[in-house]
Amino acid sequence: MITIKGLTKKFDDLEVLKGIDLEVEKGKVVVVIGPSGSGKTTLLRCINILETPTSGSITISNSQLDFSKTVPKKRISAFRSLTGMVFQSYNLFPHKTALENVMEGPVIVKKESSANASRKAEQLLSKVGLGDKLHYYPFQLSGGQQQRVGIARALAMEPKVMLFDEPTSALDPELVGDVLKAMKDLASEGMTMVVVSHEMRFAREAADEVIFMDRGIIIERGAPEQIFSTPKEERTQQFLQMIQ
Amino acid sequence: MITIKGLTKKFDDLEVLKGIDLEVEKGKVVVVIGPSGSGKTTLLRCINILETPTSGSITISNSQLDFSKTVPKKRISAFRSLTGMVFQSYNLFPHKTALENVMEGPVIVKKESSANASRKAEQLLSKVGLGDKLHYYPFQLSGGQQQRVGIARALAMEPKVMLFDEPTSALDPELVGDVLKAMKDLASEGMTMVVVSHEMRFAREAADEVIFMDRGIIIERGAPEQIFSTPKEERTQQFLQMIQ
Amino acid sequence: GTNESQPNNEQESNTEDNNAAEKASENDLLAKVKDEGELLIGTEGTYPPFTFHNDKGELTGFDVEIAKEVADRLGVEPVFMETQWDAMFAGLDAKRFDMIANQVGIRPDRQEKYDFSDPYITSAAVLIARTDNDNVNGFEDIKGLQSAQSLTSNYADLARSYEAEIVGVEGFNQAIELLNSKRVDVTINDKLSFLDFKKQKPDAPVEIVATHEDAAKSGLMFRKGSESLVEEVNNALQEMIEDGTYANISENWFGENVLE
Amino acid sequence: MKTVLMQISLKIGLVKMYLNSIFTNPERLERLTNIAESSLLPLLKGAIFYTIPLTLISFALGLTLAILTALARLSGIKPLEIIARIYVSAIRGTPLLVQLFIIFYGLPTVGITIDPFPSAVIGFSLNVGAYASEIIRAAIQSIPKGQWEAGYSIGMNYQQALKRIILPQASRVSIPPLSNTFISLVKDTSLASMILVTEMFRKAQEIAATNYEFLLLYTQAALIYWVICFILSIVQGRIERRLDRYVSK
Amino acid sequence: MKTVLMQISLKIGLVKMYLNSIFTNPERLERLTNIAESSLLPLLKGAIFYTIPLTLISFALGLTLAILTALARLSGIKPLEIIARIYVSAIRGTPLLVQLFIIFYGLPTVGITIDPFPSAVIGFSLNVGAYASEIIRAAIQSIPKGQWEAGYSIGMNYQQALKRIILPQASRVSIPPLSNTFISLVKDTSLASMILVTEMFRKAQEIAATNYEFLLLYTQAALIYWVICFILSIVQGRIERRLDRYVSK
Ligand SMILES: Nc1ncnc2c1ncn2[C@@H]1O[C@H](COP(=O)(O)OP(=O)(O)OP(=O)(O)O)[C@@H](O)[C@H]1O
Ligand SMILES: Nc1ncnc2c1ncn2[C@@H]1O[C@H](COP(=O)(O)OP(=O)(O)OP(=O)(O)O)[C@@H](O)[C@H]1O
Ligand SMILES: [Mg+2]
Ligand SMILES: [Mg+2]
Repeated sequence: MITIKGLTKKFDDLEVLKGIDLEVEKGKVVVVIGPSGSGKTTLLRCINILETPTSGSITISNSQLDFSKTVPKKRISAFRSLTGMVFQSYNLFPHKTALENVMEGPVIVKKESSANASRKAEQLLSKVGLGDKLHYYPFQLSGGQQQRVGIARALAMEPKVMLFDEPTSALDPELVGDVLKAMKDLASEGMTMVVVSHEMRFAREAADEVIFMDRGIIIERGAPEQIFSTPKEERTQQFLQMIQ
Repeated sequence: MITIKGLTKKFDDLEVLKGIDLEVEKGKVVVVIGPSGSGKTTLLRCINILETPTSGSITISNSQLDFSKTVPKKRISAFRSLTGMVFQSYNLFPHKTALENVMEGPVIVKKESSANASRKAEQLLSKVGLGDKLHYYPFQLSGGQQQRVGIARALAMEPKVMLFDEPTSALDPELVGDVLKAMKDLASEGMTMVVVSHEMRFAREAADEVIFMDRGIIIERGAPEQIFSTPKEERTQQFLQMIQ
Repeated sequence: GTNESQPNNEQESNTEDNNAAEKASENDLLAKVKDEGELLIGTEGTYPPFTFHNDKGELTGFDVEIAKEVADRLGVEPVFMETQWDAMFAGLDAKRFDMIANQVGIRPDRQEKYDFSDPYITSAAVLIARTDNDNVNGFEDIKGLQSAQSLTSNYADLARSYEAEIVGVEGFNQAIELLNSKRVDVTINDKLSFLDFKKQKPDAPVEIVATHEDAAKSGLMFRKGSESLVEEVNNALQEMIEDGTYANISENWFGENVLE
Repeated sequence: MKTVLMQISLKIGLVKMYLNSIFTNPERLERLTNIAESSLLPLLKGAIFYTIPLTLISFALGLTLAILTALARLSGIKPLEIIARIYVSAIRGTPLLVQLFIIFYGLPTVGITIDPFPSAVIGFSLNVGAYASEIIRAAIQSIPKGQWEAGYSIGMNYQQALKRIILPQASRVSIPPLSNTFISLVKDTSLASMILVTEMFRKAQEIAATNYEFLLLYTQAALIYWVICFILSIVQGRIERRLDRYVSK
Repeated sequence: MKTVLMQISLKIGLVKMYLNSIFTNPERLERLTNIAESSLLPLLKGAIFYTIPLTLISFALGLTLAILTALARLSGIKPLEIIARIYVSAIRGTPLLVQLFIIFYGLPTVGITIDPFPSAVIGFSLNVGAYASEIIRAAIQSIPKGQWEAGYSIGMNYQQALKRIILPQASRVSIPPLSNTFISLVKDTSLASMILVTEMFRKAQEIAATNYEFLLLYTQAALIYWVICFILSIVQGRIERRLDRYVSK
């Protein structure tokens, strides 16, 4: 589903991604871990083209973008619609209700009829357990509820791949569960997912593969049990000790 | 060291603290846990008198404030100086360097000489491992470093009791360790501490007692092992399941 | 008690004292002027050749010299204070000035609120149009045309009497500016001001089309109740006319005697 | 200290005397009330037919211009940025009166003659455009980058994100400073009198020119301005509350 | 469409002709340069002796008043709040010109006579005080409550927290809008000519009155204002950068 080859990203002189190669098969869930500043967020943002990579290529489904050439804006838009992004800080639209947040993409970008979009948005919000909060504004929702609206908003665009950037790290401990449940449900429905998260429970229960990144490269990858219990690389060991 | 009796706090009609009785002996470390909205922050803020309790009394060392009467402003200032507060969001003064943040209280409130205060501030910052960051502004420091400046700032006023409100919950996982270490050092030096935190490691290693709060009352209290492994109350069990 | 009422009494008596002083000066402005040795004179300072600043930046002009001479004869120092037209009236009301020397036309509506000296100048009203405008040859032709006039001037009434459409302006300068920019067709204005303007800008494409036989008289203007001062000023003016000083000043600015 | 107090009590005494003299001098009082009464209608007409339309039209056009200028400043396209900067600097750096003079009396000398009312609209719009563009720029910049990115991530392009996500939020932030500009504009329209627009202040001057009660007429005009501004600030409050509905208090 | 284009090209033609006529008519050109040269010094004198001191003094006093007013608004003490509100509303709601008139020509009728320059300072200070108080109030409110609490928690009282913690941070937020007010003030000082202060704009009027080159003189004055405002905006930039040193870019 996703194939990334030789992806690099520089901010001025700072090389944040130093040649990432990654493949994710359709329906698989990949969890990315690594210390702060290692480039996890930048990797996700490059896949969503919120940052333009410096070089390398990304293929999703059958669309390929090659960043050694300049890519036209039109193609970026089309490519972006293949992925849905869920942000650490939710980034809901504060001036729109939960329902309006989810409808916004279908109505404005896909030009769906308002009635259609509303019906679909309702279904999606019910699915993430918010069927009774349709007309609440973000400020009236808890962090966990906001994050689930964020997931529904991304899903409404029917992406092929969902990207999550530390979706639960801003949440109170007892609100984390609901969001993880919504993500697990999604995984079990066969969605392809790339998740940056340090939630061990989620990685253990839902991930097909765990990737450890440090300083812009992928150090190690493997099944969750393997990485967590018998990591091969020393840096992975050190890191896991720190956070456990 | 601290004796709290029948402490209640209402916001308009909402009773957030419903009669808290609590004693903390000199040199002991108490960790407070409980679901979001249970009143943990409000309790700390009442001890620091950032909120004026509705009724009840608080005694620290030999000073007592009785909130059934109105308390004069002068006494609040004096009483507040018995406690030092460390905030979840650090609340450092962004326009002052680490050193200046720590010096501010001694110089402005205690009228200490600038030279004296600077020497002491340097010592405190070295103690929390920031001897080499004296002249950094908060924005130039990581979250963990900022929080340690916050601890030094509170210590500079030589309080009898230190209050911590989720001091590590805004931190990246690998930055948590340094802050917890600074707190453990403080505990081992015999500081009396009240800590709101869900960091099990800290509670296990440093707490003399764990208190579980829910909906404005103390449900259960006991040694850390007892609370974490064999909680008596059903609500405590449920909560511990959620966050573990 | 008694202690509290003490300052109260003091205040009242004080107010009364001042009350009396105030009344005295009100009733006898002349005494006040002589007392302080200063005559406060309001003027625009932007209305050549009557009141304006010369190359060196000094305030001068026909009205200014007349006022200076008057002050001399009263034995006091003239102090000129410059401001805009509307502020000039407000300033007189507010006792910021004792007198206004600014070519103020003597008119019944003004006399309702203010006192005037005897007239010290008579000026003809002229009809001014652009040189390229052949349709205007006399006052009769301005019916229905747009005429730029100061609303407070006698010329506005004159323009109205010939059924011109009035466009209100701040003063002479603005009227000429509007005429130049073809925003109005004509203006009826003071002959002497226009001559001065032509002297400055000889190639300006505007000219006098006709001169009106009715002439307007201007006087120095005072607050109501300044009788004693007005009387003294009138005396001074009369003296100036009799001993030839007036004629001198007039010749100097206009090359002729402009009294009548 | 004592002399200061005495002086103050003296002044208070004088104020009393003055007010007494007006209210016990029936002729003066009657004259003033008569003038005030008879001038109210012309002043209101000036406000309704000129001051208010001039304000509304200029503000609407100015706001459009301001948004375009703000976007030009933020576009990252150097020539656009520079043009926007020069425009804002020139307008903010020179007195409005001079701008009006140049438009009305200056342009005709180069062959462009514009009527008074449109001249005023042009002058005021350019002015509002410059001041408000800085406000709008700041407001747009105050919206977290994450909002743009959330818009992009659901497939929006620049225009869509701007229109649907950013401007609605920026408008909330910019209402208080914009209403400052609006209120200033209401009063600045009095300068239109200098280019022959017979708005309210001009009416006051005209009336005072016949009865010489400048202070009275100006005060009366000031009160009407105040009423207009007061109504505006109520409207401002309403709009703010409406836009605040999605923010916890 | 075509006729519009033709008209535009016609206008451009006329502008060219006019400029040509100036630059090919050596007499006219010389006259203008002469006037411009000889009037520069008086204008600069007006700026240096009146415009600039008036601006600086009024701004300093106004700012003090603004801080007090903002604190009154935020004090939670009802009577203080109401007084502050009325003051701000009355000043912002009425034209500056009228305020100056009332101070200079109105107060004497009740026995209080103030000289021109101090009158102007009072008028402008009251004005700056009202406008800037809203800016400062907003800036103070924009500082997170946690900053007050951090101050209190290390034992500060209200005054100490305000002075050491809140105002220094609020000043950063309020520099751009305050410099708006400052720049407006520079130009508003031209109104002081109405109350006998011979500031720069008055000088321009005086000079133009004798040579009838209003457009030239006003443009010249406008350029000097622009230079002053330009210098101010550079200073503003410096201060902003200084205060921004503790914020990541
Ligand atoms: N827009 C930017 N400009 C310059 N440097 C940037 C930018 N965005 C990120 N960086 C730098 O790139 C590096 C990687 O950042 P990134 O946010 O991808 O790390 P991360 O692994 O997501 O960390 P965290 O766990 O803290 O979220 C960091 O050093 C960061 O400072
Ligand atoms: N200033 C206030 N005004 C009104 N209600 C308040 C205020 N502060 C707190 N509350 C309410 O009091 C209750 C307890 O809040 P508190 O912050 O003490 O909980 P907490 O246990 O610290 O929660 P968390 O784990 O989310 O920090 C909540 O319902 C909260 O909404
Ligand atoms: Mg990240
Ligand atoms: Mg809390």
